[in-house]
Amino acid sequence: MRTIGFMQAMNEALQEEMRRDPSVYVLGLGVHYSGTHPSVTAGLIDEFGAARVRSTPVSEAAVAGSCVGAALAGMRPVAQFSLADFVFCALDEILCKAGKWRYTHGAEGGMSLPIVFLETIGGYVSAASEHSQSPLALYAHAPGLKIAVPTTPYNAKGLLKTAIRDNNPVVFFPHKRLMGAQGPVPEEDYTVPFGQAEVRREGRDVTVVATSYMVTLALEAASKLEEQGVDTEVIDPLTLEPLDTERIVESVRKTGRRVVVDEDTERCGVGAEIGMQVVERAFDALKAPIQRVSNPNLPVPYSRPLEQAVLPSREKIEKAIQQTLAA
Amino acid sequence: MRTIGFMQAMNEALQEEMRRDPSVYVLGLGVHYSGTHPSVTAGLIDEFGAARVRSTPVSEAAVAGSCVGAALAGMRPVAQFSLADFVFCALDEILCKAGKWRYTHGAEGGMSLPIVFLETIGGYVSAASEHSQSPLALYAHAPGLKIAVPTTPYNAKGLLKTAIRDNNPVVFFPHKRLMGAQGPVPEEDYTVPFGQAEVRREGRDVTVVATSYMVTLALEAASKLEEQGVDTEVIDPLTLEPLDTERIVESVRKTGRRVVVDEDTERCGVGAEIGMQVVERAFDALKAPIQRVSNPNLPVPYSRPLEQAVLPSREKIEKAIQQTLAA
Amino acid sequence: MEPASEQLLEIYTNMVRSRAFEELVISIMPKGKIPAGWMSGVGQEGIVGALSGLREDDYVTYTHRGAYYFLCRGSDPGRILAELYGKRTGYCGGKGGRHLADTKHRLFGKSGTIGGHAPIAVGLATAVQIRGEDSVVMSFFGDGTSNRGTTHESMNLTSVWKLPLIWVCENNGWAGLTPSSMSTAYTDVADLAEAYSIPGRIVDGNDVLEVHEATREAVARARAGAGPSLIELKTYRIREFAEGGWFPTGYRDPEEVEAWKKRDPIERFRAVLLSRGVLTAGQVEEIQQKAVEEMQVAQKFADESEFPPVEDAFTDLYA
Amino acid sequence: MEPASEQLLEIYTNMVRSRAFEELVISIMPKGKIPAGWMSGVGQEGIVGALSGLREDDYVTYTHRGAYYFLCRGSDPGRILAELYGKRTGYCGGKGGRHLADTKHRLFGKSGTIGGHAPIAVGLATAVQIRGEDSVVMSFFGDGTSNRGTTHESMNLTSVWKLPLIWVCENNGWAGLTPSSMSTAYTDVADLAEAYSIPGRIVDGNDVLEVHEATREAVARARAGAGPSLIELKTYRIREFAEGGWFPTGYRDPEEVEAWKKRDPIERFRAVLLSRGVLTAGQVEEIQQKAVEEMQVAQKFADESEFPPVEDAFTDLYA
Ligand SMILES: Cc1ncc(C[n+]2csc(CCOP(=O)(O)OP(=O)(O)O)c2C)c(N)n1
Ligand SMILES: Cc1ncc(C[n+]2csc(CCOP(=O)(O)OP(=O)(O)O)c2C)c(N)n1
Ligand SMILES: [Mg+2]
Ligand SMILES: [Mg+2]
Repeated sequence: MRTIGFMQAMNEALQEEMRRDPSVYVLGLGVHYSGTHPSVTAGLIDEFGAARVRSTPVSEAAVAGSCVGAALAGMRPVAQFSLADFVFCALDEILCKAGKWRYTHGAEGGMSLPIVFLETIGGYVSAASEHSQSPLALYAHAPGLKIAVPTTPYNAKGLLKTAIRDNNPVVFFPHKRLMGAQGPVPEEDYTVPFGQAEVRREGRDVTVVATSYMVTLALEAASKLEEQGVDTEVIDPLTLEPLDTERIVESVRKTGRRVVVDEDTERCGVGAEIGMQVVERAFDALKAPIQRVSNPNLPVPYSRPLEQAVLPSREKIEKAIQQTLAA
Repeated sequence: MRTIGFMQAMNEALQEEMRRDPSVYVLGLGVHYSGTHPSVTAGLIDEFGAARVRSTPVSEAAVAGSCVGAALAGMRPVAQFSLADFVFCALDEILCKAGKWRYTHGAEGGMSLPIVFLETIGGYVSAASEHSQSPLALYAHAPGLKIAVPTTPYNAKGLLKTAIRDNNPVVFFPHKRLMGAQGPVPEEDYTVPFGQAEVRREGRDVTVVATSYMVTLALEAASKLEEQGVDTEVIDPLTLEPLDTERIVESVRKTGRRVVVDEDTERCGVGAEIGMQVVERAFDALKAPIQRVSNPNLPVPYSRPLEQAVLPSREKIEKAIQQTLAA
Repeated sequence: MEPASEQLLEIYTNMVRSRAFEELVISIMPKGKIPAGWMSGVGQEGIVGALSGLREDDYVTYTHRGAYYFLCRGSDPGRILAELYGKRTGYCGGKGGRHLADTKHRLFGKSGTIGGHAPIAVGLATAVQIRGEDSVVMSFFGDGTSNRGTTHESMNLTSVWKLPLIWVCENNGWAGLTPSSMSTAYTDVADLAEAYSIPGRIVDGNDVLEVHEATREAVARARAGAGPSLIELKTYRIREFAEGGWFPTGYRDPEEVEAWKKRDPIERFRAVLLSRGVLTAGQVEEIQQKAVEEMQVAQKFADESEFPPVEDAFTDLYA
Repeated sequence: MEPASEQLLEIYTNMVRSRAFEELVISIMPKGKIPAGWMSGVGQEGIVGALSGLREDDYVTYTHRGAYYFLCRGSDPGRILAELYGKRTGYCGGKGGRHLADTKHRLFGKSGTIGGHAPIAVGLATAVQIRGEDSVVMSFFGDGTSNRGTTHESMNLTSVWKLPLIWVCENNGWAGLTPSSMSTAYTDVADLAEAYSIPGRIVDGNDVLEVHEATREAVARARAGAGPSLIELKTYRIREFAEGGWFPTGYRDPEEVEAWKKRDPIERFRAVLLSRGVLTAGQVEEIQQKAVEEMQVAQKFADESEFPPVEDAFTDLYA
């Protein structure tokens, strides 16, 4: 299989879906760019023109809200916001409109809101507090939104296609540190389903649930611990809504121990939710308290050593695994 | 002790703090109102004038962000937003500016951000999905914000005074269904500290942690269950940041069983966080899985029977307590 | 160009129906059957003039105030009222309440935040433009709503993209307790049109014919692909901010209210039609009577409808 | 009124220092010591003319681009650079990075979202007004940023409240990859002034004296309690959107860039000062030399400073 980059994988998903379905269009800052610099939307304008590849002003609220309107009128907008940090300016539109509109107003007439919001997340690039956020829980907490968190070029392409074809609003979160990743991606059409976790590494001793770039760190920690004879299972949920709780619970039933890694701030985070779901469904199987590795409720600082201190690292994951094994 | 209403208690807190400290001012929609209709800010303009009681346009983002600026220049703004639902239009200002500004920029010069954001929460009044939210977790998830959730006229007044005197941004959440409550409130100056939970009912069998209007429902459930010989402890944290984890853990160590009641959507909610903290700190003491009673991730519907189906009720709390006892 | 007599009568009838609906709601309100408030459009029925120029395949986004949008587009007042009651037969199955929708008539739902519908209108118009259709979007907003950032972002975007959209401002001089003078730097909301390089026009919002004529022009412009415009209707809300008693009163000068009552858009239009002979006194009576009867039927329908079963709470989140 | 020779020299010197700082950063960038990007202000140094009319007790909110704000207000370039390196001696202790602050000089920090500083400026001016002081707030923003709703909400509020605030738009015609024509319905951002009923003025942003004169007037107005104004500086960014190589290039017409290079604000001002005899060739040399030396000292300071200890990550969240 050929190897391509993460951004190209996303770019291909957009291109192929736009070919497949004339109601798909993209909009966002600078999406009219058609040069050779790697970008998720590069070159689309050459094939699809300015009507379907709409460069926008810096008006995140209007852009996000316009997706709701366009979707109500039968289109399938894909909004490219670059950083998730900028989308705090449009949360009323996404959380309260896109997420709730069908439930509140759509009892009849087959109303649907097929929208994809692309929001890049993540730290580890010294971008400071307002350019490094990973606000997964913010969206997971809101009803009505599906949430995709790709980790490889393969699943980035497949999940993005699923997102575009889904009849509901999907927030799609690539990670800054994964955008440069390369990986095998088939030439032919395929999709990756929502709600099916991927077991990235099988293991008997402890279950680590990690999303986004945290999967990379978790796999590194698992390799390291292998040397010490610890057999770690690493589960990548791929989507947080729907969440494959079954697969996670199944793994915990096997290992009895669990660590959850989340780059986002810890309080009311995805780690808390996944943790509670395990407590609710597999309390009897738990041999030790669940460990969370996440940002201890701090903004992400700029300076490298400080950023490392705040964000999860391979070492912190290792330590958490060791602690849960010792408990 | 005299008995006054919840709104009057808040109104007095504002009045007394504005007298005490000329840097305190209020702003918001319609705060210039000086009639007799009960309101949190009624009449303040008569005593303090339009410079310190500033009626604003419907511009939530500018209003919230202006509090950050005014605080940086040494003022203590209190922004009245009426419903928390409207503040989704200003989340970049509150979550990313107010919450993070000091950490990101304030390493020197004693920067502080003494701001109070007043946001009424809650359902149970048929106000539908965009006027019934209780987005506690949204704020609890963000670093740098303190969160006060009053439940009686007494603690509403005392917590609001503490909030105004605090040198950090505080989000203060009264509940629609509590705004009409009456209760004893001393005439003399007092404050209610942040981070100290109130045990609203002592009990041996099970610990219920509830916030806001959920405390009322939990107390009703506890009374009901008393008839069946169940002795319920009801803990009201009063603030979610800082959170009195110690008091909660202590109670769970006593009862071994816990239910958490939260009107907000369940996923990544306050219930998940409090649950995980108990798991992390008192795993050994837990005799049964923690039960959550909260909105099962749905927008709040308008129609009464539907709203009742979605939101926590006395009956649902009773059932959860019985389940945890049976487990 | 004056509308034909038939259309004049239709406009008049819809104004009367709108008022009759308001009066129905006002009469019901004390009975507690409408659990939340209602924002009355009494006095602002000149808006019917804007709506009457639209086709079925056009889109409308609307404010929190009044039912004219629905009645003009063909919605059933019984189903509107049922929704306000929270009944299963309401247009949103009881889930939306006063944040009403009527999908079939391209009325997709009220935004709970004012200003929230402006970007949605942009999106509707974008869809039309991408598909190369000749529908238009008419987007109503209040003077208070003009202070929201979303209104500005959206107006800018409609202008840059030359979208087929007509912004219609219902300037009634107040946003809740707050007079425009306390909240708004521009005296005329139409001033924004110039800033955004689109045609702007101020009309007497209580003169339904002037409203009709101005919006008709703007609709024609949009339909021809010439882009957006902004029409400001100077009008007034006669009732308090909301029906239901939870809002302060007494903040307006009673004389101001009285003066505007004298400019009632329905009475004014009736006088014109009578003097022109388009309408007879008998027809006036008949139209009024029919509107009242229609609302009685509506009430009966709403009263007799069932509340939704509990299971309905758990459906419809996802498509 | 022309500024006195001394002030003219100060303006010139600050322009040269600003450019020297930019050149320093550009030279360092390939070395990887600045972990994130930097948005260069080369070509926009006419902004110094606006800053030079301010008092120490005035407030400034600023954009993501350039260091002129800091250098004019008295910040130490060594500490600025140390912050960009993420060193403990930086103004934010390494936590803010290019979202720089210098609290002592009333430069409270860059907003990570563009348009986020506009409401903050409103708040600063509100504080001044409530306390009855005569400070003013100068709030800079880019043409792209004028498309954000917060900009509009804030302008409206400053006008309604008559706040002592000067909006200064740095219109360089581009927002990232996007030319104004693709994003902005108004040709002149100053058009917004009229909408918000405040004085607006367009000036050649590369003519530092014109900038100075226009802003001085606006500052005087604000200081006298006569309210806000808007000044639009027509200028251009000569460098790419960001230094550091992560942004596309080649989207602008090279001729456009070349034409603007010929309008370099420093060269133009130098010619004026030389021709007027305010500046001699020797002084030109000396000012340039001193600026370069200052930046060398700055670099040494930043290079020799320590990274913050890990514990620093856990302080300063709450006051
Ligand atoms: C973002 C937001 N802020 C506040 C409110 C509460 N609110 C509902 S209507 C209204 C006044 C609107 O004034 P205007 O747009 O002039 O409409 P009118 O009521 O006069 O018809 C307000 C403040 C809201 N719904 N949304
Ligand atoms: C809300 C938000 N959206 C997008 C960005 C990314 N961004 C940073 S600078 C910039 C362009 C700003 O253009 P302009 O205001 O004209 O300033 P210039 O860079 O031209 O000086 C953008 C889009 C951001 N920081 N914040
Ligand atoms: Mg109004
Ligand atoms: Mg620009």
